Amino acid sequence: MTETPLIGDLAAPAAGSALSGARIGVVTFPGTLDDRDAARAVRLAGGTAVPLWHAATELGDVDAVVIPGGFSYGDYLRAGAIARFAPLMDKIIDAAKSDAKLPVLGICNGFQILTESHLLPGSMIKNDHLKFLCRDQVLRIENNTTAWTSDYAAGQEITVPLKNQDGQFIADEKTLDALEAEGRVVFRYVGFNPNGSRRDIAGISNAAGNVVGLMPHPEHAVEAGYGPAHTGTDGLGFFTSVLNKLVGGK
Amino acid sequence: MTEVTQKFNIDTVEHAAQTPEQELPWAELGLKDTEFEEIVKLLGRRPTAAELAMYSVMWSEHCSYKSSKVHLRQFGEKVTEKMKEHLLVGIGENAGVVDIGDGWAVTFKVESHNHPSFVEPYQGAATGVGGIVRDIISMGARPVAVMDPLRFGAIDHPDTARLVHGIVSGIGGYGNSLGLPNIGGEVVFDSVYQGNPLVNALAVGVLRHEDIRLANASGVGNKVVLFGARTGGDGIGGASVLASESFDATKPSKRPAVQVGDPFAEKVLIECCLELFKASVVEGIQDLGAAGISCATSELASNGDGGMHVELTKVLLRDPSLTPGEILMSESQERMMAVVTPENVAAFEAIMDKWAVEYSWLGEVTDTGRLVIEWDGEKIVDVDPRTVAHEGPVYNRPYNRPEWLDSIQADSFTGSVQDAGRPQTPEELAAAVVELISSPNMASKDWVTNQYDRYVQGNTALAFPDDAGVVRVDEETGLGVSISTDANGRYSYLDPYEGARLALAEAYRNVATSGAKPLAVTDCLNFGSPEDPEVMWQFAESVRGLADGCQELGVPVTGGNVSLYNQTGGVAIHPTPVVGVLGVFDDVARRTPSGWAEDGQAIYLLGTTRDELGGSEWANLRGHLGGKPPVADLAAEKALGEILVNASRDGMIDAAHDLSEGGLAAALVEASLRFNTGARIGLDELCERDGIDLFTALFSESQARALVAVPRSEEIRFTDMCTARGFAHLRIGVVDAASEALDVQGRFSLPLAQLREANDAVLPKYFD
Amino acid sequence: MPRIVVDVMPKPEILDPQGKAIVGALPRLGFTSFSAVRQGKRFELTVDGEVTDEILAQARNAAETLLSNPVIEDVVNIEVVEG
Amino acid sequence: MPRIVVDVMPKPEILDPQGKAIVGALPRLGFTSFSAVRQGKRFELTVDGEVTDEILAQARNAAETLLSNPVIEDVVNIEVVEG
Ligand SMILES: Nc1ncnc2c1ncn2[C@@H]1O[C@H](COP(=O)(O)OP(=O)(O)O)[C@@H](O)[C@H]1O
Ligand SMILES: [Mg+2]
Repeated sequence: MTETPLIGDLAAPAAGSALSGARIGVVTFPGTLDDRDAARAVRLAGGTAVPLWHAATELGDVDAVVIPGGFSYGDYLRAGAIARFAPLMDKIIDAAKSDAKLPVLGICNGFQILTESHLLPGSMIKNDHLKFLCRDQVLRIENNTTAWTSDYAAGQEITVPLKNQDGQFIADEKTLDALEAEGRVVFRYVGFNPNGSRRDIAGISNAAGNVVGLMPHPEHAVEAGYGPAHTGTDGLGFFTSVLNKLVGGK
Repeated sequence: MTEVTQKFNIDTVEHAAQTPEQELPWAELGLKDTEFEEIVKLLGRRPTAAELAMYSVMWSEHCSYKSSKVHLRQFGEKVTEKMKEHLLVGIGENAGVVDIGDGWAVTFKVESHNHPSFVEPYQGAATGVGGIVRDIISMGARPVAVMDPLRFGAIDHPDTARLVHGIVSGIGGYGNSLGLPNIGGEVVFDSVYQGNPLVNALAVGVLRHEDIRLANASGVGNKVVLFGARTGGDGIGGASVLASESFDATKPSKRPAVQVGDPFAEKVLIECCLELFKASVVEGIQDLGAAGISCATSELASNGDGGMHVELTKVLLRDPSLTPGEILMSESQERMMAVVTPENVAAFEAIMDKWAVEYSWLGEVTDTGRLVIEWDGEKIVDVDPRTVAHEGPVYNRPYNRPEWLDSIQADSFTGSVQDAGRPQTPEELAAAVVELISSPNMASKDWVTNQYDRYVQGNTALAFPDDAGVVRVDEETGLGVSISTDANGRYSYLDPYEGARLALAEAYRNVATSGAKPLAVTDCLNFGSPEDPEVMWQFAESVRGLADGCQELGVPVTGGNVSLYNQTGGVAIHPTPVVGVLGVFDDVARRTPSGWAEDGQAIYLLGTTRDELGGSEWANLRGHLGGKPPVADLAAEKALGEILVNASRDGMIDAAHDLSEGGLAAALVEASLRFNTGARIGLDELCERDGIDLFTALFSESQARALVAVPRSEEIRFTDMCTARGFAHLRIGVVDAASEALDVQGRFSLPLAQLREANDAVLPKYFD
Repeated sequence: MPRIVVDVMPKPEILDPQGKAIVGALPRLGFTSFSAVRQGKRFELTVDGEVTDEILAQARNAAETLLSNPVIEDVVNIEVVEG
Repeated sequence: MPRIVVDVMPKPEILDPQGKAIVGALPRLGFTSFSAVRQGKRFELTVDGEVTDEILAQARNAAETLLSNPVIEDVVNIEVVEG
């Protein structure tokens, strides 16, 4: 007989102190909301979270970057549109495109900022039902070779929270075909398409696989009891993936 | 960065003294003749235009509590020393502060934004959230969650969809953008709220003891600063008579009819205030809400050393055509006022600049005992701030018990015309259960709550549809809090004294059901016009009931809000005292969800069931409102609460759900649907023990009851505890995962899929 | 096919957080010539066939009731665009 | 003071969820003459002083980079409005 899982009980943390040397930057813009949560996820995965301020002109000593969710600059114009022009974004864009291929993960608003920055193709528009929607969402990991998904099995289904108003992923047919052909559709919605996204796409990567963006929130499924009921920690793998890669590759 | 200084025909203090005969539009500003005379007496001359603006808005019902004050005193008078044990800040400040241990404290408060939400549902509801969150920040706390008790007219009324869409998306739009999880609330449909929906918003914040900030201006020479959004003409529509300081009404001004919120500005304000607190650069702080700068300056001054000197042309304006009086009254959102020592000015400015928040230094603290406001060096206000902020009029309004109440109370549901053909056969009872859970009030509220972010901040341990919202306060110790808000307007209509105690009982029970120990209370008292003696009686009775109830349960009221004049066309809403109870967990990991999930666990019903259908959901479905509401037995609530909290702490139960509206039938369905796990239930023993029929067992709304799921290994320990405490408990069934049904044995079996479909379909049917 | 364009703007006296966010961002991108920005909505209603007076009246009516919220917005322009 | 108006519309090939919702709502309100609706944005940029060619070029540039996202939107109109 299993008991109701205790919350905050991390009996089997996924990573040891071996990973704490890896430093993952977490960006804060005015209006960012999930920065503390992303930092907690990095910590729980065993890494060291480094706060990054949008106005900084240097990226500093980080091995990877998470652009968390929220409503940067209120998202009044278009989601992510203003944040994309922050000084720090120039540095992130350069580093992501450089030979070093800085791993970058954009979650929700972070994904929107990455498409506005043209690091990832396509764009997000209003959900087809026009409402903000918060739900526990099943995703399929379609590609487990990216910097952020290597700790999952290909085809694995995970449950993480989804919460947004502008989550409908769109791109023209040619781009969509190319994304599929190149294995760059990294996550797909399973069972229910929550926003009308083309081809059930929940997240994608760039060609090199170091830049990944998705609408759902893995950082909200890293602690039993504080994420989706009865699963809870399915999102931790994003963070252990990149940490293992960083430590392994160093 | 100073704005254009416009030259008006300024009504200075000097001018006022010289022109005692000047006609003033005090009646248009809502002042009674006696109130105006009082102002003249206080000042020893006629007020200036700016002073008139300040007094009129600060002495309004909304700001001065002039009709309710004499009753609200009971919350203070009925508090014992023991109840104050955990109170760090009590009634009177922006929000109360409660000690929850380990150096941590929480502050919470509920407020109304009813009328603005009727006029412009989205912005009205949004700015309601914004306002209550600023109250929490101004205590020095980080806001960590919001809740939204809502009431609408009939679900099928043509105007209801407009209000539901606007209000729900406004609350979500603002709260979600602030990064505050929404962890609970209420949605009630009743035609009494048709032209007068209730939009109450609750916020809770956490802080360390040493971080408590108060709204006072002390330290002569300290600087007064206004920061955040610019000041526009918001919320001064009715005061456009002040558009010309010489009071000629020939120049109508264009002032916004509604206020528009900017959640992004408020989110930045939150972070920037928290940085100010951390750096210890503010001495006192006050949010700007109703009455704007009038309220902030007079309250800060009167709570502090008593004097303040302000230059009003320094205020940054969005609309440069505003007059001094209008600037004082403006209710533009997302603004704060702080008191800063001269040494900290630079540090303060650095933090503002980091967050790109605009600010302007308005003046300084003095020891003159006067609030002096100048416009370009000319004195336009010179008042004793206490007379503005705290010593406004107090009314002892007449009240009397409505004559109609006796006949209403005599008309009990059992035996009424509407009770004819009471469901009895298994088929009828099964149909009745389905009818109940697909009624607007008992239907799933997912359509609403799915529009709210419940995950942000990563500390939400329970939220809808559980009995209470639970958030972790401290990651290291696992300290957490639990909150529920409740009210039942029908109960209060039948008996306002009992109704308030019942609202308290339910919120208390919900918090205990989640596993937390109840500690403190906030309330939002929504009523009709205080000028109607019958409404005033309902109000007086409700306050008396709530104050008595708090005393019986040993939980103090720490703050709240009164909303009067909720009526349309002379017809008042049901008295609706929304009560929020806050509880604490030593270890939030022990929180109890409201549904069972483990096959084979025993299901117990705690408490006694009586024939109590007055004001019930079932009677409501049959169009009956009469009789007496259920009895509020607060001693039993307390005993039940202790059992639930102990059982949770010691791991004796894995699920608990309280019984409230809809009785046992609703609770069984909800506990089964929570994790899609069925149960086998037998009710014959219960009917026999309590001397009731099966219908009453299912639909009565007797209080102090809960369902719990007990692991087999814990049954003896659990029942021993109930026995030792002399609390009625009965094993009524077992969790049966394989059945995928709610099976009331020997009577009926309802597949969970059917129940889910019936429960889920209602709101989408009306609102999608 | 002809379209009727309806332009809706926030009332001048009402706070426009969107315009405010944009006016804050423009100088950071080197666009320094704009002292204020307001953001409104533009609707294009397609008409099958000719735009009669009656249809234009419908558009006007729709603009005032559905497309704008008269409490906070003004319909600033309605015009017919061919093609 | 003169303003520069910038109109941005969703690209024709992109399904516009807001336009779709409006086109669904119109007939329910008795407006039956419109076969399609698209919702875009209208920006009004205030210029202190005269609108020079240079300022107009700035506005064009801002419209293409910040005010619209070329993946999903087109700038359909830029014009100067006096007063
Ligand atoms: N407007 C709302 N906002 C957030 N949560 C809500 C709202 N309305 C209802 N809920 C949630 O739905 C659940 C069921 O509500 P209700 O039946 O009123 O609970 P209870 O009877 O336990 O007080 C609770 O978790 C409550 O917090
Ligand atoms: Mg409950």
